[in-house]
Amino acid sequence: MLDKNGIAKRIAKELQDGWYVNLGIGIPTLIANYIPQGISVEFQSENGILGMGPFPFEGEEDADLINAGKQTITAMKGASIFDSATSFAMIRGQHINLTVLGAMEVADNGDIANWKIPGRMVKGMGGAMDLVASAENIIVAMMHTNKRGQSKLLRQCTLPLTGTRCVKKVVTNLAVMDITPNGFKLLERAPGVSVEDIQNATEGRLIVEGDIPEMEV
Amino acid sequence: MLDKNGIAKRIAKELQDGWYVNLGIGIPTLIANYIPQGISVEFQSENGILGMGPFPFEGEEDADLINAGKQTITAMKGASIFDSATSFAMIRGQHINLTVLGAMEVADNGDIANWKIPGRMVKGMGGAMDLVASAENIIVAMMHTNKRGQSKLLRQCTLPLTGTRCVKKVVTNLAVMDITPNGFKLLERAPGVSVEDIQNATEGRLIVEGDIPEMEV
Amino acid sequence: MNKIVANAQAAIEGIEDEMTLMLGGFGLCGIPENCIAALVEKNITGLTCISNNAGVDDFGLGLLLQKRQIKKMISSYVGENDEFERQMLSGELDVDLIPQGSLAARCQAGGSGIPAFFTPAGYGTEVAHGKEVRWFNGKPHILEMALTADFAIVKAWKGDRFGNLMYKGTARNFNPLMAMAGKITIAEVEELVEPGELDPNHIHTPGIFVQRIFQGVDYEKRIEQRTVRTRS
Amino acid sequence: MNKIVANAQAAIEGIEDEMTLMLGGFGLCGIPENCIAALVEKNITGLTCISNNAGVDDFGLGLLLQKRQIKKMISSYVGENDEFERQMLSGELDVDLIPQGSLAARCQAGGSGIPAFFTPAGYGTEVAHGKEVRWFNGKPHILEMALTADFAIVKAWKGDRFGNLMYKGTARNFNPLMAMAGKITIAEVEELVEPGELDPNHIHTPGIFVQRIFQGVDYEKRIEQRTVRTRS
Repeated sequence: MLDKNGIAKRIAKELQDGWYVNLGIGIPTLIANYIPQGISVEFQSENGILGMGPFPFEGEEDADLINAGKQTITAMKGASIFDSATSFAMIRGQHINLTVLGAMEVADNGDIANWKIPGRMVKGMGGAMDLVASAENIIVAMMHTNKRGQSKLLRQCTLPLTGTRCVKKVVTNLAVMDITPNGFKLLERAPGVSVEDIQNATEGRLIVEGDIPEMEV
Repeated sequence: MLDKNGIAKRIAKELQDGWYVNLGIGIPTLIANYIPQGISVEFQSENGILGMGPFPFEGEEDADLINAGKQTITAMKGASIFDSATSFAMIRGQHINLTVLGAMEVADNGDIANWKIPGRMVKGMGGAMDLVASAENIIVAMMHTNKRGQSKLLRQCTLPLTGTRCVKKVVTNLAVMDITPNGFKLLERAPGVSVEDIQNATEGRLIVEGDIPEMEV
Repeated sequence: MNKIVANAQAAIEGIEDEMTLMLGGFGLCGIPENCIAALVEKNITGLTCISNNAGVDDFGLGLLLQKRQIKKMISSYVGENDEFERQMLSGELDVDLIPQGSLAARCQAGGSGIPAFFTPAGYGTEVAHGKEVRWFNGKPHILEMALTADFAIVKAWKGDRFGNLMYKGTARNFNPLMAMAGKITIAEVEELVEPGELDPNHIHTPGIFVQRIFQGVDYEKRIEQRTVRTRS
Repeated sequence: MNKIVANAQAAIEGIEDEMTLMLGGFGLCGIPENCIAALVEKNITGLTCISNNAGVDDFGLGLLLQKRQIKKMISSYVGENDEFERQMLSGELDVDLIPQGSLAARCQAGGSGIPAFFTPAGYGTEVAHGKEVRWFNGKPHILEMALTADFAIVKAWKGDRFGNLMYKGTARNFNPLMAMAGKITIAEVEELVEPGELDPNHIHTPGIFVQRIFQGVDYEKRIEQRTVRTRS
């Protein structure tokens, strides 16, 4: 089974040289720590920066340089700054190669719910709806089950949707799956996790074809 | 009767301090030469500059600094440069206080035709359609009649329209007129021009109420 | 052409109860601190505020919330503060949540004379309720309407008396878009400079979009999430 | 991240007959001279060119027209050259004239994932033929569709290997908008600089919109209307 860093590490292997990547808050943010050797990617933050760098050294924080999580950041060489309309032009116009975000629920048709729990305080969707409605390549990074042990990979989302038929791949603590017309197609098992474990933790349709390799992280 | 410079001079008297003004090609361009004392206005050119200044001194022409007429220009202190989408955001968003353009025909309901003569080579509307569709304050500067002596102030335009019900005021070599729901309302006569002269040269409805003063230029 | 006013008090002249305001900023980054303080001081109420976020309890728009001056928030992400949550859950505060990219585009459209446009964001979600759906290029889109405001209040780094503005870093965010969309736009800047000091090629907001400008004082520029790395 | 290609010949690799191109520039100001020369040299034909203007007889897009490489022009103002006029009147050349502001907005929309928007420009004229009309705020508007292109070719002043671009003066015009709207965007620049030399706050086109970049040579930068005043 993977921990959060393991999930991030596995997703980092999907990165390709020259890609522009938008990482959501939570597990996705950790991916920046695991960029494969020899690969150069640029991170976009939807408040308006491309070429986001690591956190600043202590004492070098700049209130005028933050990411979409409102964290102080730095700008890499070759970074650019722009207004929020231009930022979402990049997103909506499909100029971003990969979007990784967390989710509360993912359905086996690619629907995603990650912004609202009825009856609880609703903080808003931020840029998530723009991201999922537009991105051609969306990976969801999340735990396979919620805190009550219930599957987050469903036949149909129960929470209000963030977007429809948009998720392409899901990487959890248990597995890597593609979303296909017939449901979650199991690609890899996490170390020490059996196909049966994954089947038990997946409520949506899970397609298991042939031998499922254990992932290399 | 006014010449082209006289028309420009008369329209310049409409300028108010702090206004942003877009001047079309031809007579409107001349207005920049007659800005009243004590008044400060900024000229916008729709290719992407605000704060357009006079032509450069010989030898100081910059191929990267032109106006919408493709003429070399200068930039005033406080000028700004922007892309064409932002430029037309200013126009469409009604941030420009006054637009002055030439016309082939104006109808007494404010319709304007100034871009196309069927059967002749059509050069295109450039920014004219955006300007007339959006501007709240449009003055047409033109001769009252065409080269064949026919009125250019009509009951209805005969040429393909550039925009509908948009012109607010017309200044010609003969007269100043507002466009009202009932037609051209005569406000001023050009020096030495009688009301009858204007009536004879106007095919559209002309409203003459009370004494019509001779304009001061 | 001189748009300079003395201070925030003079700048907000004419803002009245029940008006709609746009306020620039993302989180606490690039917010018009001086004008917010002046609005609190003048106790203008019943405001509809269009702003990506709603501040924190004791800073930014949170200050207006504390004094219940806001009737409605139009935002993409809120609730970083307890008072907001209390007012929202009790129904005192009306909240319209819209996708961040749609918010940005709707402000830009409002300033650009584009009354409506189609976007894929929100299709199939509750954001799409009551909105026209149309397919383009094999994909569903919804029709979103432009936003404008009685007053837009933005914060910039440098500005001149023509109203030309330059922003610094990600403090730019929504500011240039909202500057376009105010019937009257107020800009507070960290530094007022002479016309000509800002390179025309580097001006982010051309002065035509700004009606009033002043040099703000005592900027706190509070950091919401101070994240650092240690030198190794 | 290195998007540098050797020259215009390498940059236009993949442009084929019958493709749709966007070409930046206004008149002869800010046009991609090197790439136009390479397209002439390679004799690619049947092109649909989206460009505000069509050059003059012996410069700019006029060079492609001379060799009859263009099948269709989508522009706002054309006919500064005789060959264009001849081909248009004889029906050899298809010409779609659209308002300049709509052209700019349609390119920007194409690059921004906005498939269509309403604008007042052209209502009641032949530009509106066949287009949906809808009233907003008591005013009629028409629905305009986004434009995209197989390749967008832009000219900038400075650029770096990430594809970041800065334009100079009014040579900016349509270039940043078209840069957004190309499936592949080629930028030719007067000067290639090292990443970091361009201030992130002053970059006009973020590199994400650009796929190929090279330093052009022998820029003529011809002036179409040389107007001067005399020193008195």
